[in-house]
Amino acid sequence: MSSRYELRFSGAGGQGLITAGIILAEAAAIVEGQHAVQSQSYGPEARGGASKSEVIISNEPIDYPKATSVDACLALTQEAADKYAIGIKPGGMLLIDSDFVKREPQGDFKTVKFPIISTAKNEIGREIVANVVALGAMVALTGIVSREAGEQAVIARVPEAFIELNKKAYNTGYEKIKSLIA
Amino acid sequence: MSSRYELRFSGAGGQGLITAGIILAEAAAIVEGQHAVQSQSYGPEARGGASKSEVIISNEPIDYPKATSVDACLALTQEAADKYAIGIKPGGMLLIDSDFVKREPQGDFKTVKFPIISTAKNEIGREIVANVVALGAMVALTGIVSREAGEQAVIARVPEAFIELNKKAYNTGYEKIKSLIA
Amino acid sequence: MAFDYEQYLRPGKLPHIWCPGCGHGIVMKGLLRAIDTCGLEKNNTAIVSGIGCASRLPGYVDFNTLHTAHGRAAAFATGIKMAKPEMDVLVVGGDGDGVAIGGNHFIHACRRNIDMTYVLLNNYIYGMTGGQFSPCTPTWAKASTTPYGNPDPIFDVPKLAIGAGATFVARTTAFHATQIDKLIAAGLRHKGMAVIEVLDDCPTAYGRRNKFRSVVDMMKRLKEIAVPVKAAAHMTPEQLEGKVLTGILHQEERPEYCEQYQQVIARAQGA
Amino acid sequence: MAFDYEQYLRPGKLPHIWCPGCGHGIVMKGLLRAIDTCGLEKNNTAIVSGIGCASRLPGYVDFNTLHTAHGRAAAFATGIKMAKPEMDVLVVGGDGDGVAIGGNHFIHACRRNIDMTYVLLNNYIYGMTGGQFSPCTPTWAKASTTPYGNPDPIFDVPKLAIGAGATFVARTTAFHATQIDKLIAAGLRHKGMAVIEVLDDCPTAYGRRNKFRSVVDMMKRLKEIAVPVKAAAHMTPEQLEGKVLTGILHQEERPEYCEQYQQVIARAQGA
Amino acid sequence: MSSPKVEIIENYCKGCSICVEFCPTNVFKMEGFVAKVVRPEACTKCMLCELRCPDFAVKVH
Amino acid sequence: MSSPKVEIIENYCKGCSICVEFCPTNVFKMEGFVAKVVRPEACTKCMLCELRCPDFAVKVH
Amino acid sequence: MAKKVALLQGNEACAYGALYAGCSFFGGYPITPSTEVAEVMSKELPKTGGKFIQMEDEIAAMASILGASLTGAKALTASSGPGISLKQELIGYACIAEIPCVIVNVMRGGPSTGMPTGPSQSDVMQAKWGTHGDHPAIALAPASCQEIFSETVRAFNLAEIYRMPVQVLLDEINGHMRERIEFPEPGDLEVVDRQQATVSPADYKPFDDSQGDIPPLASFGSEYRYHVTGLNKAADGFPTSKPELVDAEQRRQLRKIEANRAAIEKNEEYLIDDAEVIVVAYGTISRSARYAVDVLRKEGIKAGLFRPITLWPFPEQRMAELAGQAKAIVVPEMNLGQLILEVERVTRRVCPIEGIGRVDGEPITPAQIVAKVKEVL
Amino acid sequence: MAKKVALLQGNEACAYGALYAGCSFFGGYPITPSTEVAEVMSKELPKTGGKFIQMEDEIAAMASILGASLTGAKALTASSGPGISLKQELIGYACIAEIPCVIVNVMRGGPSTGMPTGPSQSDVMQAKWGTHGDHPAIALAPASCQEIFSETVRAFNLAEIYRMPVQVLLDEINGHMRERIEFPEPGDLEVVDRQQATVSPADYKPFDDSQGDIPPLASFGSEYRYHVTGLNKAADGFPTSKPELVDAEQRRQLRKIEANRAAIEKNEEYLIDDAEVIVVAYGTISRSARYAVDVLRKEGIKAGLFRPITLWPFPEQRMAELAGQAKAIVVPEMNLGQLILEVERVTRRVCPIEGIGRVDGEPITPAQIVAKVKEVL
Ligand SMILES: Cc1ncc(C[n+]2csc(CCOP(=O)(O)OP(=O)(O)O)c2C)c(N)n1
Ligand SMILES: Cc1ncc(C[n+]2csc(CCOP(=O)(O)OP(=O)(O)O)c2C)c(N)n1
Ligand code: SF4
Ligand code: SF4
Ligand code: SF4
Ligand code: SF4
Ligand code: SF4
Ligand code: SF4
Ligand SMILES: [Mg+2]
Ligand SMILES: [Mg+2]
Repeated sequence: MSSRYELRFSGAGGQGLITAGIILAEAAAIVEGQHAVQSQSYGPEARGGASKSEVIISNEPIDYPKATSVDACLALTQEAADKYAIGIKPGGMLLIDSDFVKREPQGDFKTVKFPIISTAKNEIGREIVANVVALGAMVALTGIVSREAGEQAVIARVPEAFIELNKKAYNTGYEKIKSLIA
Repeated sequence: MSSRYELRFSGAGGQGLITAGIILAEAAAIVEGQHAVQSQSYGPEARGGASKSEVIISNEPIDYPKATSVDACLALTQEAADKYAIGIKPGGMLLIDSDFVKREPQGDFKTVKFPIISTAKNEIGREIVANVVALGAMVALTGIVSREAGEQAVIARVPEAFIELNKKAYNTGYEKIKSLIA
Repeated sequence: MAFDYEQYLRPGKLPHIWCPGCGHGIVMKGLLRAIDTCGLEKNNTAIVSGIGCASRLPGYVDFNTLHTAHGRAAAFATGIKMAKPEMDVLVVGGDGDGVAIGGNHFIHACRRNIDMTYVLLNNYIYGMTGGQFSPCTPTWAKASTTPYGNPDPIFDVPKLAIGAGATFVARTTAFHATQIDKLIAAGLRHKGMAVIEVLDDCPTAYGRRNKFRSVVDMMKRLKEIAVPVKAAAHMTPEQLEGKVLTGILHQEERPEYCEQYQQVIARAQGA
Repeated sequence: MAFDYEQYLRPGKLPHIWCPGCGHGIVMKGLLRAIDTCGLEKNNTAIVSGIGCASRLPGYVDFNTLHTAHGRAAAFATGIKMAKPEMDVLVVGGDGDGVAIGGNHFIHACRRNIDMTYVLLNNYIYGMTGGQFSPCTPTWAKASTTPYGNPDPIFDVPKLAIGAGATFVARTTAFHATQIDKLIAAGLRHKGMAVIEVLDDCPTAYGRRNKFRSVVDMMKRLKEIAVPVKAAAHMTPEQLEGKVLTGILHQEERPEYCEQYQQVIARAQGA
Repeated sequence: MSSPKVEIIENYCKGCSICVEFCPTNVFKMEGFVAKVVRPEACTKCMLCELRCPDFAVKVH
Repeated sequence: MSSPKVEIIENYCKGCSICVEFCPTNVFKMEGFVAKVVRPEACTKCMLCELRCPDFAVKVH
Repeated sequence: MAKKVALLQGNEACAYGALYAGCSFFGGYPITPSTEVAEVMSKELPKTGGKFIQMEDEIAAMASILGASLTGAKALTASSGPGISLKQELIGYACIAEIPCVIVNVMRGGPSTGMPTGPSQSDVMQAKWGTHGDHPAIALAPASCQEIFSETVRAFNLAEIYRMPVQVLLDEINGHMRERIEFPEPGDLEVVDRQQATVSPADYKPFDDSQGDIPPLASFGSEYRYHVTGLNKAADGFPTSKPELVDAEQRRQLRKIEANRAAIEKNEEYLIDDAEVIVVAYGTISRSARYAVDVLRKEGIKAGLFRPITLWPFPEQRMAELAGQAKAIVVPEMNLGQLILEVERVTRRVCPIEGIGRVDGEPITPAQIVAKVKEVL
Repeated sequence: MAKKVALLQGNEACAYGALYAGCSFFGGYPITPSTEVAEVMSKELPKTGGKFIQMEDEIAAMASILGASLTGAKALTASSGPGISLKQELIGYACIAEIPCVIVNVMRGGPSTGMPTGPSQSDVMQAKWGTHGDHPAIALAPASCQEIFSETVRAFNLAEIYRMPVQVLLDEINGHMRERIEFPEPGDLEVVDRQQATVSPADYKPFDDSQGDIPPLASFGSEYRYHVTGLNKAADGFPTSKPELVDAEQRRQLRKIEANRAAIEKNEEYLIDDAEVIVVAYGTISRSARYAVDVLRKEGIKAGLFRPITLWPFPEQRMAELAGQAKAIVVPEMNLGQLILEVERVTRRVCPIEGIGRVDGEPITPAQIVAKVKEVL
């Protein structure tokens, strides 16, 4: 079968995880010419609650567009971790925001902890780019797209004025994780 | 099979033929306790044009509620005669208003001519009761309900103030035909 | 001197289906005279209706004519006008069609101030279906579904149109035949949503049930109740009791909808 | 001194689903205070809504509550009121629900003058579906379906209600919290159709797109544009430019619909 | 001005009587189900009959 | 009149700042995502915060 | 005979049936050929304090009867094709919110305005599939005026028992034709009233399925207070999108029908035992079919009539059995082939199945059916 | 690669497909999960002088596109269950008046408001039977974003060719998911424009079937003037109730589909040749099915996928053929059994047919299909 690789970004509504998923899918599909599908689930209510965005990347056309067994998962909140870490495949990876996910999900996967939100706030200066920090981190963790492809996709998405900010966020996330897992 | 007997009242919209059909059906079904179905067709347009009302009378429940081969037909206008005399069964009867139906339909049936409208106008004094004159005439012609049953049904239908007028119309129609066919 | 209606009528369609004395024929004639006055071109004119006796009007007249579903005429017409703003678009229809089932499309067309002329033939009854009461049937009048008299208050159609934002609102009656074409012509010339209510009569489904002895009696009533706006200014509330105002009841200038949309296009094209 | 909202709230339903700063919560509180003021009984009160953020209100409050389909609240409510006239019936809902898709039911409820209180939460946007423009979105404002600005003129809801025949029409804003309950209470006491428009804010789907920096900014705007009717009487048209009138805008006495129908019943029973 | 010619197209006329009743100079009369021109000479050419006939049945020249 | 008690139910508060901005005597302050009572003694019991909080999160006793 | 008799139109019989069943609310909007139902209701209801309201359109009419039904009233509306199409969204609402009501559709030619005064049976599939989403459907197709009366009563019973909308399908012919009706005395026909809640108001949940698939529906304005929504909801009536709750609710709603087919389905069989050709017909056209069967039998042809009175749920088991015995099946319908699709499906077409479609505004005649039967044999 | 690529949501791809097809008018009313179609159209249409209008409700939206289409515009609307139910009357109008237009239904859970953000395929039967009266239906169910683009183009082509409304059925999943799209260049995909009238304006009849079943439709505002009605009508567009004319018209309308099945039907077959179990799936769920087929094949089970892209007309002949070869058929649908009924009918159930229904707001997973296939074998 194909090289199907499944990623999940989870957290709370409004944390920009859908955008993170889209950028990753664009990096894969547009920059790198792979196949990619991005999808999301709405919580039970229109607003609030746990939210997730999934990206499937493959060298072949992708059939089932939702995750079946997740290769790598990001969780920014406890609720998201509780709800969405289930589904990580044996040997998969989980990246959690160490400030917000205190009860670490247990399972046959590798968990990487890193204070994503506070990094965005304190090192980049804008909490709003936490999703891009997370994106950089996930790219570093998984290597599913190249660092450059990810950066290019970030640049293509954000308004001119915010390019530098976002590049910094992306690269910070990327490097922090690289050094963590090195 | 049953004693199914089919009558058709035809003319122009507004001539009260539906009412005539209803009264006949009531005479059969309510006064005499036979089975009866009355139905009507609307012309192509909501108003105007040829109109017909059909009554099926039987001693048994009636299946098909429309005429299949008409035992007796009334036509007050040329258009109605042209359109609806077709369908009279061999040996059936056709009653036409001799003032209005100049081209007599041809067929294997007996045609009775009688100036119904002018009788209503001139002998009863109100053209509006032509339908009741016609009803009396059809009862006399067919004998499908008794003279009394028909009269009773007429009385039951019309407002108090018009009972005498309508009785007169009914009986005039009845007697004229009786003497005609005697 | 006789007006040549034939030039605008589809050949072979007369006599029309309307009953003897039905006011709709009178309004149709006024409409054609107004179209003639304003010099509308046949090819460039669309006349849209819903369902009802009044809505049969488009079938007789030689334009682009569209007989839609009950109540939806204004919405179809909006599609035509938006897609081809250079066309002249008229809507005709009954009271039931226009302000019962069609009420929402009617008020939104008024709100948008889209350049259409809506001629509402108000015979205060559902004629086509045999005389059920409409939102314009007088309170306590008889209709086939109000055997004990109609408990419903009526819509004052011009008031509703004004409340919804129409920028030209006028009223007359079928008796006032010379006013019909004048008001419709004024509506056609007005840029924006023009509503012209014409009170007319349905002798068949309304008149008989409500003890009018004849069409002529009904016409006389129309004559009596009509008060021109100007005359009304000098009348007391008592004198105006039971009367309806006729003439142009409201007119204002507001941006027209298709023109507003031209601005959207200009913005989208970076102008 | 704190008002005891809990007595009217269904247990365990808070926090509600509305976004931070959404005006609907403020209006809900006013509604409950008004119900309390008027002494409505829970069992005897029905609160009906359509679909939209505003229409989620009934789910929180402990009455007979009915969350219907988009736009249809007034029609469902009419059925309830006619079937059981002794009940107190309220309708709540958004601008889209009330005067876009629900416009026809809205105007006909006004026409009938049926004894209901309609609280219209006008945040001038379709909040629930993510910010498409509504018939109340200001012209040239931004919405998700007007990327170049909104070409549509707006409904003036009170004017529409008056045009349609409502006998009590009032307006206030979410900023004027103390007025909300007073006006709703006045509407509840009024016999007939009462419409109370409350301008409130949708920071999520309207505010951001239209460059409001915060909920507070939006609230400040509400404060600024509101002019009480009495004050307006002394203001020039220039001064009134961009303002909205608040308070009771219209009140009149007309027979109430269910009472009219009681007469039908009396006639039918030969009284 | 030539003397007016008032005409009724009989198979359009539905006999509503409007022309008959509202002609100021009583030019028409009902005969059976249709209106007839009975006093053409009285016509003042006010045109009201033509305007008000719902059935395109009156023509005044 | 007892001295006013102003209370915020934190898990109802959604942090809209309305109470903070419109309290005439600046009783509240935002802390993170929720409002906090910081100057209860300044409260004049005008009740506006309670009336305007969209989330049933302020109580003034 | 002691019973009151009258010559009534089918539409009138329908209205009187509704009154017999205890209907106290009618919300409508006029449309040919259904209007007589409204006209009778407008006259009769206020006599006993019931309510008749003519709404601004068919959507409002549907909404009004649902509102009324929630107060405990048995509620009726009547319309025809265009109006029924407009009601579709709220028919779905009645399904999901489980609000009893009866909808009469006097079918005319369609689509759209079609032939307002022409008879038709072309809304049969719409009666099952007209609204979006999965939902239960009950639709009855009586044939005679007497049966229109009694099936309207049954429609109310089914609506109240299964807490859902029930459609009565008439057509321009049997809606408008007049037949002798014997008015049943009170008690002659079963009249089922709404099941009352027995739990305490505090414990009441409007969709509590713990006691069975059809929870009792309390009335607005009683001491029971609850919430109703058109969203998927939990037992307490409040919205949910919890997969397991949504799934349970959706399946329960279809089960209301599936598990009770025996109680709901009704059909008539005429000369079926030894029939080689089975004519499957319903409503008005079943009368042509019965006539045709008599004619055929006279000629020695073993024809029989299978007449579903309940079109939905379709009596599929019995139909399948009958197909097993028949050499051919003929399905005359005043449409271009609707119920025949269901006949084909449930019978696996074990024998030839031929339709007779007619959409020209005229009824299918006995002669047409006779001819077709001879053709298939 | 020279082609423009983008990551687009299915709804966005649908809008761009419409634009590619030459759509110049959109009339809509917002509803989740379809709104992105409107949003893209509101942005893109005015750039080229096209018109976007948000109407007061879905009925008006449908009316507006029909009005626009009569002026010659290719016209689109998009909605979801509740809105589609509201449009039913005018969908019938489009059928009878033979006005081309495209209606996108991004399906969500139903009935009624149901689950606005939950995916569903439960409007499949409604797409055929939702409006009253006999009428033709075309409904397409693309699976991927690229196919949504191209099938939307095809929907416009079919609408213009057959002069009728065409529905495109998406669902919350493929409407909202994002995939890589290659934008076809002009000419890459066939775009069919409306057939122009060739007779002189005086001779033009809008429903003149003398040259074939699909008469050319002239535009309002050209030199052709004509009449359109929702009543049954004669060739000249004026109402008629002459039985023979009505009959001819009604049958012609269905014939437009029946006689052109080959040109309209489209389906995909995957590993079908030697398949013992055939999974019949469409839209989003066909992707689960394809995945499942791969898994099953890996395990040595001979599974294949039959994917109707045209749901209506249903590719019944091919389906029947395939049933002949299969040991079993599995039909997974995000509903409680809709298209399966058609599969049952057309195959005569010559082999066991099992459905997988899911209505809890979650998609049917490949694992569910795998399990079911193993169960039926
Ligand atoms: C959706 C729908 N509902 C109802 C009808 C039935 N219907 C046809 S015309 C009409 C009323 C016509 O009244 P009005 O619009 O006042 O016109 P009039 O006949 O009085 O001129 C009605 C209710 C219909 N055709 N379609
Ligand atoms: C028939 C139908 N059409 C459209 C929708 C989608 N819809 C849900 S809420 C809504 C608009 C809500 O706006 P508004 O009524 O102003 O309430 P708000 O959310 O702003 O409070 C729409 C269009 C629907 N649910 N049903
Ligand atoms: S029924 Fe009334 S409205 Fe219709 S044509 Fe006759 S008179 Fe005119
Ligand atoms: S989207 Fe707008 S209206 Fe809806 S809850 Fe949020 S702020 Fe309120
Ligand atoms: S007004 Fe016209 S239709 Fe009426 S009587 Fe005179 S000529 Fe005839
Ligand atoms: S033109 Fe005037 S005067 Fe002459 S016939 Fe007509 S109504 Fe009479
Ligand atoms: S009651 Fe008034 S003064 Fe006290 S905290 Fe609230 S807003 Fe401030
Ligand atoms: S107003 Fe209420 S929700 Fe807003 S910040 Fe204050 S306490 Fe929190
Ligand atoms: Mg009318
Ligand atoms: Mg809103």
